[in-house]
Amino acid sequence: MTSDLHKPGAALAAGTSADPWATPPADPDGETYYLNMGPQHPSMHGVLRLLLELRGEEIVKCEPIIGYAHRAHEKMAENRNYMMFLPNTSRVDYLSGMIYNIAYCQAVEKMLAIEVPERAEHIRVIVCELNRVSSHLLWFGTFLLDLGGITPFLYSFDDREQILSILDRVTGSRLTYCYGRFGGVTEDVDKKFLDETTAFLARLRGRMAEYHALVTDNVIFRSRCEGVGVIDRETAIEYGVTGPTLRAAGVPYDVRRAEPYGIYDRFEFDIPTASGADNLARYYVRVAEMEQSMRIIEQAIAKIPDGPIMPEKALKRFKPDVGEHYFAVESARGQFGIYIVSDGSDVPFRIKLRTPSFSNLACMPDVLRGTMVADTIAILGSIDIVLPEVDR
Amino acid sequence: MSADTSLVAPGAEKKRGYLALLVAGFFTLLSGMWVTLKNLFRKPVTLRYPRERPELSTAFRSAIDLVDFEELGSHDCVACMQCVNICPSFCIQVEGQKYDGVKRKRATKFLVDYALCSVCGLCIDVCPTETLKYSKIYDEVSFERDAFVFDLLEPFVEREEAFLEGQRIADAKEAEEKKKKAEAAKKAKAAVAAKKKADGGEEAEKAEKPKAEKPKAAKPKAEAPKAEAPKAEAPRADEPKAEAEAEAPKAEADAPKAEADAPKADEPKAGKVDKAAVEAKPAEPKPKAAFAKPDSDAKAASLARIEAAKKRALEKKKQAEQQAEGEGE
Amino acid sequence: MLKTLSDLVPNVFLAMLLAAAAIMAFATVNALFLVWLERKVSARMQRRYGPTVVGPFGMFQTLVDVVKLLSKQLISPKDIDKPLYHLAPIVVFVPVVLGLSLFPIDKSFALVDTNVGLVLVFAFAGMGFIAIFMAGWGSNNKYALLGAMRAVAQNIAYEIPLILAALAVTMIARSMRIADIVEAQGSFPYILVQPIGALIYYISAVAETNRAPFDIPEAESELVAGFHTEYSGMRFALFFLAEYTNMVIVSMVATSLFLGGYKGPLLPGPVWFFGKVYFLIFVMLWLRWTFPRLRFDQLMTFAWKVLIPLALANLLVTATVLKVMS
Amino acid sequence: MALNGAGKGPELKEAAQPALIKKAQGAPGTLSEREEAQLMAEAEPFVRFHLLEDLLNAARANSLWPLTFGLACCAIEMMAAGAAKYDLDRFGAGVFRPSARQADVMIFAGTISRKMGPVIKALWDQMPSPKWAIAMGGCTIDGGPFKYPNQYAIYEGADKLVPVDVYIPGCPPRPEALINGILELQNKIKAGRRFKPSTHEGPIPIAKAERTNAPTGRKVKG
Repeated sequence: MTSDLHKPGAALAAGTSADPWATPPADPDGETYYLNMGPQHPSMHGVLRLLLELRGEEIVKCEPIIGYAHRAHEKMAENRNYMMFLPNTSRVDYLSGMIYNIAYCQAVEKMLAIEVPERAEHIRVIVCELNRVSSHLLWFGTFLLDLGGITPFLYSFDDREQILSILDRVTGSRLTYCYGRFGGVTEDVDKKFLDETTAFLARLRGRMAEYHALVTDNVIFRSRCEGVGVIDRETAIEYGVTGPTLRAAGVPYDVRRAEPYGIYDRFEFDIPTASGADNLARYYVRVAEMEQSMRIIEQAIAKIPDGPIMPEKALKRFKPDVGEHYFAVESARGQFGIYIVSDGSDVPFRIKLRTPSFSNLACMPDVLRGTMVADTIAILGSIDIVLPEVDR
Repeated sequence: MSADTSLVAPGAEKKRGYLALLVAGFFTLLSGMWVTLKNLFRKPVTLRYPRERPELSTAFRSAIDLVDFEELGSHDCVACMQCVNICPSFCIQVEGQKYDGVKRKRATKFLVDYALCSVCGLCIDVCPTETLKYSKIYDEVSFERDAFVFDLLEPFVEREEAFLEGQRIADAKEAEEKKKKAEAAKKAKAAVAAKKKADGGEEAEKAEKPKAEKPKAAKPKAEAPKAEAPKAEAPRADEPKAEAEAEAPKAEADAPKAEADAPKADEPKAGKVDKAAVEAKPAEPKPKAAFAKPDSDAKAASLARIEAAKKRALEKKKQAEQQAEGEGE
Repeated sequence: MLKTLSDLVPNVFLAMLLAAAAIMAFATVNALFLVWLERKVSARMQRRYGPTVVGPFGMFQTLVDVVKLLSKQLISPKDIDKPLYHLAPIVVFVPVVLGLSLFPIDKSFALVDTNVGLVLVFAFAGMGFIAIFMAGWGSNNKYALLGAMRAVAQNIAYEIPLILAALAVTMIARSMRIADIVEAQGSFPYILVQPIGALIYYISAVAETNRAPFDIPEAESELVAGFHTEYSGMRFALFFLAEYTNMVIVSMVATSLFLGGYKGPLLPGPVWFFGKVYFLIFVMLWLRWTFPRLRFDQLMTFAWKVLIPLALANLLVTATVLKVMS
Repeated sequence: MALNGAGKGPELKEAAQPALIKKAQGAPGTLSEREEAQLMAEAEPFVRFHLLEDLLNAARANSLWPLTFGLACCAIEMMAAGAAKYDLDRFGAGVFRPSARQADVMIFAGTISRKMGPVIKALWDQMPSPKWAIAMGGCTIDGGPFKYPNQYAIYEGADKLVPVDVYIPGCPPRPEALINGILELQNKIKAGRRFKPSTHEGPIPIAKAERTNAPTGRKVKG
């Protein structure tokens, strides 16, 4: 192992050279070889590139190469005022776009100390939790797709479509929502929306039985998941892993409970954890989380008061005081933090997005070492990354 | 947790023998096959799109369009440039013009590049006359790259003359009324001011100032439902608000504060910049160039900016005071 | 009395020509039909419609696909092993098609009839993975190579239980001639005598044809397209054709060995025969669209630790019982 | 196609095309109508098998296998279009091929970053012709919401990299729009690949989609 390819960063240099497919030269001993997985690969969830050093099918080393979905979100924030950054937020993580969108609104509200009307708070909780369920449903489908099961993907998409049409009723969009505004939301919900949501929850609970028969209990699925891709407590904490991946390692950390934001402190819900820290544990945590989200939605629907959805005086153009603010929420993938530096002008000086996928992906080289190619796909699928969120 | 979603937590299962596991595993496979078999005989959920059209929700968002107000017989875009300035994607181009005898500006060009749009709805939020809405476009495609620049004024072109005519009459009428009212208000104000001066000191006067302005702005609004006969009455109700806000976007982060005092009738500065750019390159909406570009690496620059910002804030305060004094007299 | 094509057509060359034409026509039409069926069945299982536009119920969809594939550019990548790369699609296709001719589809008719029919079928089927290896090796693509290596390992592992299960049947029927085996299943099919053997055979057969959940040589989510990653146009279509023909062959073997071939009440022989074959194929589709994929090492473990011991035990029990009964 | 007249085809074709392109781009007419017609006729293949060509085009149109290739947000809508609710497979376009060698159409679904550009070019070159490209979403038309002065990270449009056949606007477009795009592409393929001057002129009204005064959910004044 004398060649320079084993120096840190060698693979990265190969990735950025003029030849997009360049890989380090083969191992002179002929023991190992390199395999480029991605950027175009059916299960790379977009455009991740993994440079794998393989011995047969066993992974000796893995180097994730990112940046293929870099869209300069954070730089864009420095080029426009606070309001104009709103549409970007839901495109950072398009699977839980609503949560990100609302989170950004909440961050700015915290900065400006704006009071949000009660009704708007409840609506926000409902749509965010619906969005979380839809994100988990999509994860469920794509994870099974990664494992080779195609039909569960279509079933979960069928359920997801229901959520999308419910959200479409109030937000007007299917995927990249721009529903939140500083101080409230754009559209009020009607009775039909609440009824549809309640009906959907009942339907999803019914479908869960099917999912369990089709997937959860399946012996092939279990054998693909059990004991595979263990991200143990220490590794997870070391790398700053959050979200279901962390909870699957037995750490009951959920921002909604640890540092309640919005009105989350008013709802009763559990934080599902598991001890296995493997693919199955992550699967279990996510499925259980869907149930908890449904519980929250039910409580919010029961409690939702009448009233305005925006403060009396709508915010149009503003200049926050000089200062720094951090605000974190629990997105579907983990802790999403927004760090705003204000220099007193109407344009943010800097917005840093702390995205969960980035940290969750960071532990991959450690976790993937010694696994098989097929496991790589399964593990990547189970931690549920969204690439534009990694690259921002 | 309800029984339906209960899961056996990983590791909680009992260890079973080799054959028992095999048989149990086999039965889990069968239960999975039963699910797919059941679904085989269910009705597909597919929306057969070209034949069946989707039902768009009431909140459906797409490219923006101009509202055709019935009582106006046309749209009500006053080319205030607020949508142009707030648009994060720079996909709106508006140009306006003042016509003789018509009090407010009128849009002469309203282009939207749907290919750039991110359907955030900020433009609709800021529109002072609420003349913007979402169109119902949802399956537009083209073989051409620039086929998505929509000309929103196109359907209104023929009606424009008639609208202007009606507006002239209405404006003349309203101007007269306003004149009368203004005189009355002036008298009342003078009386109040005299009284105040007699009563209190200068400080009281300062405090009074903003209050005095408010009813002025609110008055036409309150009157709007009363005077329904003139065609253009309703939208005009918002007029003072519109003008007040048209001022706001001018205040670019780095622009000198003095501009805030620019003549009201003119279009905002940002709009002018935009117009010039547009003329140079008509097909592509040119984003406005005056961005605040923070120097990201230097801390010193940041401090300088913060200092400058403080200075500006101070200046602004001073100016406001001066203005208040000036108007008070 | 079983008649073959050479009995009906006296001229040998004419008979060969006819047989080739019949087999080719059947293989092609069957593959077209099966792909359509698969797309339709999978669509219905997933609660959608599947192809609907081309022809009634989208029946000609696969025909259109094949015409398109025929007219596509044939790309030969750089640095390939030319002979292997070009030969592979043909090698995968020819032996598979040959295997089709060996099955009696009625009491009185089979295209070819030999007393080592079963051996021939397995021999032809075994050549398939050589072609897959050629394709994977010749493509100069690491994914293809990985797929090829997996295919070889998998085929070697699963051929053993496949043949062991078939061996038990031949022991009962005391013949390797397929027609004899079918005839020997008097009033009840061998699946009742050999339930475990039938199951082992069927599972191994699915693995032999590289169908999900054993489709690891072309595992889409792992190896892009596996051994045929670098094949385009008609060459790719030949791999496709071979895969679906292979499905038919293993189902025909299963039908003949365990389900009593053309036997059945009321309806004529060919109807029963093809009915059983297509039912078995339907189950294969059903499996594919229900299960996730096994991992490579689990697949091997399953073969060596479960199927082969079970098949051996099954063979042993069969032999003992036969000895005792005789 | 390979059916072009072997003898005189290529030279004439090359001579003819630039002039025609010029005309199509709106340069002052350099050719009379008659000359143009003549050139067009000469640029046609020497021998044409109309029926065969139509058949091939129909087959190609109805069997558009897309490449499994998602870039960003739009990829999710592309997946949704392939899923049960919209079912691209009805039009024979649901066979997502993971390998570029077996794909016919590349659906650009998402923002094309600078780093991804060369990769996309390589993928496009790996696809066997005839091949088509669909630009899905604003980002692939001209940068979409990510376009701003000094944007350093993205390619402003897929057509900077490969020739695009159909553009679908939206952020992201609904799955219906993608299906409509594929249907339009099918029409385009069926019509053959004859050279046609551009018919597009400047901004167009929204008119194509119905313009309604129906309440939009927001309060319409008056």
